[in-house]
Amino acid sequence: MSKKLVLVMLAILIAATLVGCGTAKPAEKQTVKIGFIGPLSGGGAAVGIGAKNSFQLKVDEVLADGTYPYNIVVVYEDDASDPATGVAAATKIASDPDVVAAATHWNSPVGLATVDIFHKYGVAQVFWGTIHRDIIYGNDYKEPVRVIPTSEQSMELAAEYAVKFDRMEWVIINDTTDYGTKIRDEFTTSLEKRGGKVLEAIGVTVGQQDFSAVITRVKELNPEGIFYAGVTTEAAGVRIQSVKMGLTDVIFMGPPGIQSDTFGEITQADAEGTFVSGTFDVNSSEAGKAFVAAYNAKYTEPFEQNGPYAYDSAAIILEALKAVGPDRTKIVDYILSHTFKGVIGDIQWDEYGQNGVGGLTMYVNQDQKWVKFEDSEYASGVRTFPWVK
Amino acid sequence: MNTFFQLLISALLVSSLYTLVAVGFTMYVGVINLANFSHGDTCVMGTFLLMPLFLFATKMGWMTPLAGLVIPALIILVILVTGLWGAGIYKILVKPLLVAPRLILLLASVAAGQVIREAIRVIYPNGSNPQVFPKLLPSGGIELSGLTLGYDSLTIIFLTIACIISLNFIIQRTKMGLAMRAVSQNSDVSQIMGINIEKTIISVFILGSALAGLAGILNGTYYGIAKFNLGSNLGIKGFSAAVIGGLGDFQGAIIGGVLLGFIEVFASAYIPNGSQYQDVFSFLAVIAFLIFRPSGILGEKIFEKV
Amino acid sequence: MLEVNAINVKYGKSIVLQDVSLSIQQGEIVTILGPNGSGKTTLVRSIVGLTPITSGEVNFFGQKLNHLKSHQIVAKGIVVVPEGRGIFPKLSVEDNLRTGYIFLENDRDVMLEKIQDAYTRFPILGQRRNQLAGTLSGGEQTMLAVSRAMMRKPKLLLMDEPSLGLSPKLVQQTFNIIQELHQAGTSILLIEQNAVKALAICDRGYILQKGKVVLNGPKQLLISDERVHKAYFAME
Amino acid sequence: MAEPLLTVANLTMKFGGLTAIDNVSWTLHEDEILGIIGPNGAGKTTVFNVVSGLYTPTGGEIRFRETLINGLPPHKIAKMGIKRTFQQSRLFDTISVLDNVLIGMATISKGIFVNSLFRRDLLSKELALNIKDGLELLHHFSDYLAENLYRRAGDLVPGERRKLEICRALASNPDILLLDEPAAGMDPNESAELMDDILKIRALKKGIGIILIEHDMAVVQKTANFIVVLSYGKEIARGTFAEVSSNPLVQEAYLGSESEYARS
Amino acid sequence: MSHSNTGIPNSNAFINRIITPFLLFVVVAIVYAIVAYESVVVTLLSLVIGASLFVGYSKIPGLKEIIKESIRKDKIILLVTGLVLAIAIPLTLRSQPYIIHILVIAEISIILALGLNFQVGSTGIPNLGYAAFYGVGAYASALLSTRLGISFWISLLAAGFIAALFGWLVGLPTLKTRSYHMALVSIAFGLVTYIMLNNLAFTGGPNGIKNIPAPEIFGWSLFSSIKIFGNAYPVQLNFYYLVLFITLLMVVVSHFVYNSKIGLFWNAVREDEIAAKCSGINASALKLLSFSMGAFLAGIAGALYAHYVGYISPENFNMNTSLQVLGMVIMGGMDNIFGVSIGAFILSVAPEKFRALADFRMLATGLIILLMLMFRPSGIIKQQIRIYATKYFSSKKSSNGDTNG
Repeated sequence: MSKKLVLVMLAILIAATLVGCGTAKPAEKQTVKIGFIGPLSGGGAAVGIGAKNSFQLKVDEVLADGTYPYNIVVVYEDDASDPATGVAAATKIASDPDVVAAATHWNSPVGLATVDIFHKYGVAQVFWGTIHRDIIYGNDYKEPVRVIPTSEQSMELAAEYAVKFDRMEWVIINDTTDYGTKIRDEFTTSLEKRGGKVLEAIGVTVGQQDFSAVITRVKELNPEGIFYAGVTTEAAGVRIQSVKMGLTDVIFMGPPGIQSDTFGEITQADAEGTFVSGTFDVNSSEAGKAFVAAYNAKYTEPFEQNGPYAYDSAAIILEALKAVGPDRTKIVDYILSHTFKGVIGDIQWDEYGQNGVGGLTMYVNQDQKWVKFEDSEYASGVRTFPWVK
Repeated sequence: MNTFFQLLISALLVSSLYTLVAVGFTMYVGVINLANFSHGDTCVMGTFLLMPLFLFATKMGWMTPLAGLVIPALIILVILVTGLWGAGIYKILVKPLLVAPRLILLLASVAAGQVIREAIRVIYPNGSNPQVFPKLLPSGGIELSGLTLGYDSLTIIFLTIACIISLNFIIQRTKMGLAMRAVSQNSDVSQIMGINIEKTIISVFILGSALAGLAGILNGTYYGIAKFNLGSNLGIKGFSAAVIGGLGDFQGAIIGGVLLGFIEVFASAYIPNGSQYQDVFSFLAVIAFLIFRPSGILGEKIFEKV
Repeated sequence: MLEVNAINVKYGKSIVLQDVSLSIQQGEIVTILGPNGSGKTTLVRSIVGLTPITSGEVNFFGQKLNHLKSHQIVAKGIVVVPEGRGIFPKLSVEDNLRTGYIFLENDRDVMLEKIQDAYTRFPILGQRRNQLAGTLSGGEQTMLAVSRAMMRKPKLLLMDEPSLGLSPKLVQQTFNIIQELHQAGTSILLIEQNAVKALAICDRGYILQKGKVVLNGPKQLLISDERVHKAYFAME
Repeated sequence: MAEPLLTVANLTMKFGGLTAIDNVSWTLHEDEILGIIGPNGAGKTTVFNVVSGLYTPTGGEIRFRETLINGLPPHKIAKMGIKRTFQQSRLFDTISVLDNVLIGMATISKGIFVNSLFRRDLLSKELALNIKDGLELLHHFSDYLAENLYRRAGDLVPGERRKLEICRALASNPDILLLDEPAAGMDPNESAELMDDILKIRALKKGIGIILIEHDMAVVQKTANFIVVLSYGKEIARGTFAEVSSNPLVQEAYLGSESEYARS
Repeated sequence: MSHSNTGIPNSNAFINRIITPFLLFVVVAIVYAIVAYESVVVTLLSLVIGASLFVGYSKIPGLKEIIKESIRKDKIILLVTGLVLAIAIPLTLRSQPYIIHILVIAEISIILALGLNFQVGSTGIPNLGYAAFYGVGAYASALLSTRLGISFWISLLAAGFIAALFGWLVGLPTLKTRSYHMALVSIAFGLVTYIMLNNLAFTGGPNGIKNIPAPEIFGWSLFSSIKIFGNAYPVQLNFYYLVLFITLLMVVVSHFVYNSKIGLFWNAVREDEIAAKCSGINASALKLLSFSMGAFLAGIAGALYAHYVGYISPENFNMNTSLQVLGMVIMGGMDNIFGVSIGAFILSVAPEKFRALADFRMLATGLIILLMLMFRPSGIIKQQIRIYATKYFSSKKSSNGDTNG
């Protein structure tokens, strides 16, 4: 019997050595890895793929002339908008000693779950897509910074416009996701700060199709404005059904989550004159226009709202790497202590690592397209809002 | 009063869609005692089949002169395809597993649903995003003392009622319907009476899936939006409706669908903060039914056979 | 007309029928007697293809039935009154009668005529034509089952324990019907537990025990056989 | 005479409009075998279902010794010592012969859960005892079963299935055994063996009362001390086999009219 | 023990001697290659080799018996080496915390799957909302430790018991229902729980709960890494060993329960509830026990997950999770503890290995489950007949000489 035990152990040893031989990887000095995580599958894949392409675009541009001192390999991982998958992806990237920094996530729950992991490994984590406040402000980590503006900033703008149009009584319809509830709370705060009033906030679920009960309630409340806190699919449903049920004389506004051309395509004529307090308008700068041109020349998928932020995230990481070399700690410090020039403007961090500028823009829907309000025919007086009686 | 009628119409619309799904569910349970959890995804398949066909027809320029002809033709085509899909599901998946324990078949249908759902997402361009469903029906509507009755809503309700009536006709009056009813009660005796049981089961699958396809199209038409993952919810709701009505009972499924639609719409309208708990209400209703009247509204109390 | 040649039937690992052979000539009433669980019902099921046969052959007018589906077999003119009457409880009486005809032939006038015949024969069925069959009494259900079987002129009628669970009066009635059918020229294979009744009207009989034919012959032979007597008339 | 084991008084069971058992009364004493006969559909199995607690009777009472057991859940009735077999044998098909018998001994002692984790020695002692008893029981009825302990019950032939079912019911040493048509599907040899088995049960388990539903008159004749004849849920006769079989009502109900056979 | 080899015939002696080491070698090599190598080619190749070996195992006549026999003989050696490997191998993966992370998740999945196996496999209750129990456990533990500052060890147990209580409550209404109805009730409960987790304020709503503290052992947090011989080992390794310990404990508990009368009676209820009742089994109580036991394991798994990752949100416990765990149970083989563990391992490693498939991942998982159901519905390892040790028969058979009990 002891003989058998020896045999077994021997077998394992052979197995382990055979397999173990391959694990040693010769490290190549010139090559440095950077990471990208986003929803490449599942419901959020379109945004994730747009961001991924934008990220790759910047990397390619930087490497194009061959003067960049390092060979760059981008490791793309999928979080599938799912925290558990995201944690695995983050562990994979952050624990890889060759990875020096990463650009991450669209969904806040995923971001909340991974921020600790990147901190544990001291890897710089540049957020191109999550809006939850706590990701940046809920900890004292140096690693995470965020390029995309917070929802607070965005809702301040929305509230400003509400006052501007003299619409003070609002109803919020929010979806019950982290995004919807966050936007709901922040719009409420911003509006009330300016003397406005939220009559009621009504929750709906993602995937819900019939909103007649909600709209009936809204009609009873008789508000001056409806703010939809959520994303495109349900927002479009709410808009279509509220018009159908005769709710035409109120202003309709939403957060960046509905700033997709799909909104106009789905709601068609009903979209006219609705507002979105949206993200950066890429076409407002030369750099932005160049980005759009370069992107469209290379990819067919749209870059969605988050493309420019992912593009700038790549710029930040590559600049830091070039400046201080492949050292995680130095990169973290460098990123946090510098200002970067991106397509969205000059990126400056506050003390927590939140970008202060982000090119927040108010858009109005004109002929099923989101048009910067200042440039629209509504602002110039050519058209009048359909909700003005 | 006005809002009440508005809600009533919404409830009828939601009920229509649930009923169409529930009828298929209940028919499967009736003939081969299978709860087909991929049924909801078959609906979405209908939705996603119509969209490219519509685009194609528009591109070919058939729409402008002949919209009134082309659209019904497309709908019928889609319904046929989903119907055939149903037959395929039976042949490939269900039939080989009929000998296995029912749990296995149930799980297989769940897995099949996932495969359909994911396949739609992956194959359809930009499939993860919400898709614009083409306007098949004229917009506008009838104004009745401040109450708007959209043409599309009316058409959907009308179509559903028409479907239910014709299905009822098929089941109650035709030879095939007689065969279906007979098979659902006693498949052995049915065979002895000369019924081709295989053919009957396949026609049930074709009918059920065709209705699901129609439900998918109507769903898209009414809401104007299509998303790949709507099926799981539709399927569960359809199944719930079928259970409330009494599984295996055709008329029960109609009552169940209507009841579930009304519960959803009215509970979320009249219970404060109800909208975000909409699904909770319907599921609690289902659980209550299962506990207090497990055989459904129309099902009879069955003494356990020993 | 019907010939069953040495068929074997297995359920899983257990043998239900073993080398069973029997035959029926035109115009005969043949009975198969056997206790509960002796394989009688399985025999009926294998003849009409509901239970697959492991080996052996079933021929009907010289045609092999083995690999045909049930509905194809019955289309050849075998009509079955299944065990427990096998009516469809949630179909109306009239729909039940329809099922007897409509899947084999498609002549509306003939069907209506046949339904009318059934109502003439059993007026009670006519009165209850729109009632669900499940609400009928046991005797009425038997009437319905027999009428349904007669919806199409059967070449061979297989009756699986038609007297099961009926009151003596109804049993008598049922056997009268069987005799009537026989006199009208129908060949009948009668499977029964009620040996007295069955032997009274049959021409020949088979005794089935534990899946095997242990005895067969004309009725007098069976009646006088000691074993039959012991098994079925032990009460005396 | 000793107190009765089981007393059924004015038992009635209605399903909706249908009366399956109509005001039936009888008693069962120790060491007695009671036969219940009657044509199919007479309500015999329903009697078992009511006695074993699967149905709650709609009228009358059932007493086990002194205790009223109407409407008690089946597992409680089984635990009190009333075990049954089924007309269509209901074994636990995917588990082994031995396990079927062990389940028949169904006793969950208090604290089994804790014991199964921490006092496994206690359980293994109990198991050893159970297996020993089970084996003995199987050997009494069928050497085949005793030698194929690990065969799936679903793979057994019908005769062995029935024996296993009897063993399962007997495993817990019940006071009353309800046998539902044990001879169904048996040839005369097997029925003869069964009769021996039934008599063996009586010899083996002192004081056990057996109720037997049976179609095979030979079995009834040989084993039952007392017979109750049911027809349409009503009792139409009772007495010894000789008494019952000469009763014209019974012959009418059971065999059809005798005169006819004579006539042909 | 020393003369246990005496009975083996000479001709088979050699094969018998090498078969266990050989098997172990193959299995370890394949598993190691699949888990530790980040290459689709290696993964697929190993899978193909593994699958063909498996087919060979079930198709080649006689082989099955030989292998089964030798596994049975060398059970203790296999267990010991298995344990040694489970402890030793992660040490070689020092530089790949990601793989250790996958292994931790795999361990948690094993606990989860074992719990569901009690319900679906042993008792035959179709539960399609199992993630609810997992979620309740995770939230219970997370809330207890973040809001009340209760230590991990207590909250871990509390999570198990709270989930068990929840399972018992869910079990009550399902007692009266059967098959499809039961499936629907479980779906409904799963979804209602998910919605409630999402909408209630005290669970943190859709944002979930963050900063869940790591377990501490004598004041030492598992979030700090160990240094051995100057080499820092990743923190995942701490969890690996903690979860390994608890998983093994749960496997042993499951094994004991399965092999006690409880397991046997569960089977009886699954096979034929009425016959079980008439045998004196309180079917309702046993079903409730099955619900609670299953939920208990789910609760433990949930607590482990919460404290390992440090953050939970309702998304972790949706319908998809339920289906995934169900897939593990089916794939492994219902009512077979070893099989279910294998199933859990495979289905928690596979999605990570299929990362390369990106968008097709969910499709692939669905297809795998579907194909598995169609071609091998009994799972990788079939439900086994309970074999009792010979010592229980000692009083009966003494002629064969196996009196070593």
